[in-house]
Amino acid sequence: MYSEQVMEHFMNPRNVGEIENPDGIGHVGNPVCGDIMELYIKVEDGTIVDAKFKTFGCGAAIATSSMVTELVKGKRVAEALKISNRAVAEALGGLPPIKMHCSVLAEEALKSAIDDYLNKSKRSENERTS
Amino acid sequence: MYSEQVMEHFMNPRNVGEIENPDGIGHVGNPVCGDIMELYIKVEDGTIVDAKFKTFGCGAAIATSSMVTELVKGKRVAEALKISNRAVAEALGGLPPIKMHCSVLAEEALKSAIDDYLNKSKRSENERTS
Amino acid sequence: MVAKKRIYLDHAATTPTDPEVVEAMLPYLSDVFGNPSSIHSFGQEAKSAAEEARDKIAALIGARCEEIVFTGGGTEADNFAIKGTAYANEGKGNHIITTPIEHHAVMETCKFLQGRGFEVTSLPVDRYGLVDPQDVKKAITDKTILISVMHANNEVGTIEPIAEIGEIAREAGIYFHTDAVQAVGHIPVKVDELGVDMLAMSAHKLYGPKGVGALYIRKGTKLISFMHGGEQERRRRAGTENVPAIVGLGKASEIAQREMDAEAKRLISLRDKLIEGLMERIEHSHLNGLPTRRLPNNINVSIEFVEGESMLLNLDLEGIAASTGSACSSSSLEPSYVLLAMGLSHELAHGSLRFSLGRETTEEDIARVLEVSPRIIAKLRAMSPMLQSGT
Amino acid sequence: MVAKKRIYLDHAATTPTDPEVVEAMLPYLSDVFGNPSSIHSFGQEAKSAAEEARDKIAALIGARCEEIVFTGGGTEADNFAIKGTAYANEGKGNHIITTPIEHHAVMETCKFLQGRGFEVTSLPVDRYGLVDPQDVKKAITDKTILISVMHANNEVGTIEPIAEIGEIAREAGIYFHTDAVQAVGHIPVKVDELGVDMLAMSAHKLYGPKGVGALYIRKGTKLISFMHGGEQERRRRAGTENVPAIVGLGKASEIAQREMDAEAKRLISLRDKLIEGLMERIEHSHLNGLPTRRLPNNINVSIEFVEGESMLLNLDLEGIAASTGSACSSSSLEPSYVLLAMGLSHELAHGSLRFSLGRETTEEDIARVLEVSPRIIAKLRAMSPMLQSGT
Ligand SMILES: Cc1ncc(COP(=O)(O)O)c(C=O)c1O
Ligand SMILES: Cc1ncc(COP(=O)(O)O)c(C=O)c1O
Repeated sequence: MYSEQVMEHFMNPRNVGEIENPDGIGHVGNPVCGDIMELYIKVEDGTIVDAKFKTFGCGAAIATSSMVTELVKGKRVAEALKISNRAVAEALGGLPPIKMHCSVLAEEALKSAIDDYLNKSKRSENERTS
Repeated sequence: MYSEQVMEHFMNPRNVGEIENPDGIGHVGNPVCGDIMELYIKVEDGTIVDAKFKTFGCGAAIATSSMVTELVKGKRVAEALKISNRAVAEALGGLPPIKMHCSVLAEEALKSAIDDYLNKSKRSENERTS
Repeated sequence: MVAKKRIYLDHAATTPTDPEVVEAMLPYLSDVFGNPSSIHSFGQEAKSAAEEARDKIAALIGARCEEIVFTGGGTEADNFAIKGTAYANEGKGNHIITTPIEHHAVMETCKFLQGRGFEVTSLPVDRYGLVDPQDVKKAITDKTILISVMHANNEVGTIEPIAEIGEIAREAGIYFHTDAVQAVGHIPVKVDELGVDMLAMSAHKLYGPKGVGALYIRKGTKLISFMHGGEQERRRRAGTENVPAIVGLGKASEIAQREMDAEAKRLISLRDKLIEGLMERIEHSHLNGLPTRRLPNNINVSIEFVEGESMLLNLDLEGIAASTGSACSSSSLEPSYVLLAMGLSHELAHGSLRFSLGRETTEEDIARVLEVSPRIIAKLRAMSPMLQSGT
Repeated sequence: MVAKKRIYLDHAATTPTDPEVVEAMLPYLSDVFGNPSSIHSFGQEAKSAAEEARDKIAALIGARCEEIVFTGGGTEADNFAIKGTAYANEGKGNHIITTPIEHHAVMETCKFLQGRGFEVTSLPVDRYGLVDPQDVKKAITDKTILISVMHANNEVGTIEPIAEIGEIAREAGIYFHTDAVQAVGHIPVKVDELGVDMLAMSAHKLYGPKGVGALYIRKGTKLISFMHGGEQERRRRAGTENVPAIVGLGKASEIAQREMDAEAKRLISLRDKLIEGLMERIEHSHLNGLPTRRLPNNINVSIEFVEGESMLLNLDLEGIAASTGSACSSSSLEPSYVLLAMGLSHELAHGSLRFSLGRETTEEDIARVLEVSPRIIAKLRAMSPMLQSGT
């Protein structure tokens, strides 16, 4: 059903866990659809220096979470925003059609974490300038 | 499908053929239903001394023809009239339900031959008495 | 009884499963027995096997694998195609065009729909059982939603002008289904050349197992499920996949593709020998169906003055298995509706005999039929009231 | 990967075909391959074999052999029963009573009819998945023509009060169908004790082959054919009989009748060990379905904070095959509608795990599941955002 890469990331997920005092948190999904992802990022000088996740979901949900955290680490925030769900799926050697929504969820989790980071930094900028 | 007795009579039918100058002929069935029987009887002093048949039809049609000619030989005409289709079927060890109509046909062929004989003898009686 | 070699000449009724096919099926009964819907390895192994089989079947008929849906046999494939398109296209119309020589699976399905608001036109056929494509064209109305014409007739072997009808259907924008149960694996059948939207096949007619068939459904064809339930076969046919049988159908398709041409040539030669031999040796006998545009393995003759079942039984006692009309109809009392539709008299319909040859059939088998048949027929004719002495 | 003994605990999805059954089937693939409708010896031999099988199946469920109709599986038997009675009794009414925990084969068939003029009442079930016979009684209207309640649920194993519902149906003079696909061969099923008019079964759930099932139809029940075509099965089900599979179903029934009692006892002991072990070893785990009035081989638990598929995949990598909800629904994204109907939250439905034991299951297998599962669950819980650290 799943590619080797999916299974590898599923069995040995990278970056599991939470980041203390993260710069951004993304929280997407809900128990109704059966997938919940939490994605944490640490940003320094506009570069994502660390990313971690916690996921409740199927094999593809876990593998895409793992892959997306790998893909963003070391990327500039602006670049990271361009990571599409297809890119995540492709990096995993493809996903069964019925599981493509997991890659969408991973993309959304990332976007949501970055949004959170951008909002926070805007706020602190505002605080500083005011 | 058929009992051993049916197969035996089918393979070795008794009394096949015609009787020259028969005392009665029965002709029943038609090509539409797929069975045609001709039954010939020879009667002496009210006793059926010979019976022969010709049949176009399935295995059961041939076997019941053969059996009915066997059953009537040596019987008084009045007795022969009492031979039912069930008796023919039973004498053959039974027939598949779908083939019971063949035994009916055999009974009808016999009745028809006896009718023919009775009509003829009435006529000749009439001729004699008139 | 003396042990004779039994000669099976009823391949149109069913074929023995090829030993290679049995071999291919066995692992899927006991070892790789998983349910293809299961995500664990037992299930996924079974699933791959079924998908591999699907590829082989698609290759045989020139289809794409997503266009093949497995069924429980030819009858189900026909029911699915006809009821499925009828119900899905009710909005467009309620008229179905078919023929009077279809297998029961098509005919009874159409009758069922006829009782439920659909109108069915049954086209004429000529004395060879041939449908005229122009008759199809003329029968089309603005309510027509489906044309169903069989590829090759199971009783008389006549091959219908499917490609011509396909063109007419395509022009008119009407779905076209063909029951190719007797054709697939025996003569070349390519869905695009034929221009069909749906095509039914059954494994046990091509040395595959019983209880499995397939419906080819051209991409884009609008039809609803016949078997409702689980989401198997991309939601088109519910029910746990019969993996061993599907694998068997795949293997049978592969073998057929490999051997069809040579085998057809061999069978045509045997077929024509048997036809000529019977015509020569038996007076008052007639070939039914087209002489050449017929299935390579089909011989159907009518023997005057004798009835079919009594010939069959005698042949059976000689170890020769044949048929009179369709195997299905031989338990009924009606003579073959196919032969009647072709204009034969009831007598000739009742006196029909079908020999259908197969892979195991040899020259010796044909010789034996030619030796035995005249004797049997003479014996039965001697009993027949329809033949006046001396005829 | 290291070769481990693979442990199959998904017998509710499908069972391996018993070697004795395979043995019984083999001769009917290649040697006795005739079409039972043929009158020659090849056909008649096949026919006797099928009739012998019919006797065995009838014996298993306490029916008369004429009341058994072979089908292509459980799904077809359900479609046949429901559509067949619906269409045949339209004159009387258009109301069908069923439950929200039926297998797709029943549920989707009812939905199809709902779209075609029938009304369907779906009864409530309690948190164990039990139907209350009084609810059936209350749902009956003067338009009710059919009640369909499954015998034992395929996901949670709960055994329904069929005999009680049968009495209510009989009193009301309404046909009663039960999908006994998961029950037959596993627990005693006798049609007269249950008071059912129709009962569906499927061979591959009782160590028989895939692609064959049967519908019990009580004498006198008014229903029309589902599969239209030839005159097989006394004109009730068209299509060439799948003789090898039918013989397999017969043999499987014979074995089940012989071994059911002892096997059920053995499985109940293993089942309860596994349930207790899981409850003990895994915090925040819950048994789904009735604790005792459940199938001898069914264990269904919900594990909080983790999702089913990820547990399945991990178990599979350890060589253990299980399921989360019905095998059919595991390819969809919806959580089990059965568990939702029982009132479980989406989270618990997504976190369900079914182990279904079988003849090959040993004490060691259970021990291994109990050893492996807590480890897997702990690993997944460590990843779960639903479990706050320290919970
Ligand atoms: C032309 C044709 N269509 C359909 C069928 C039905 O196929 P099956 O017996 O596999 O259901 C047959 C054979 O019985 C056939 O010859
Ligand atoms: C309760 C129930 N009904 C019906 C079916 C359908 O049976 P089959 O897969 O043989 O069509 C199944 C199994 O899939 C089942 O568990």
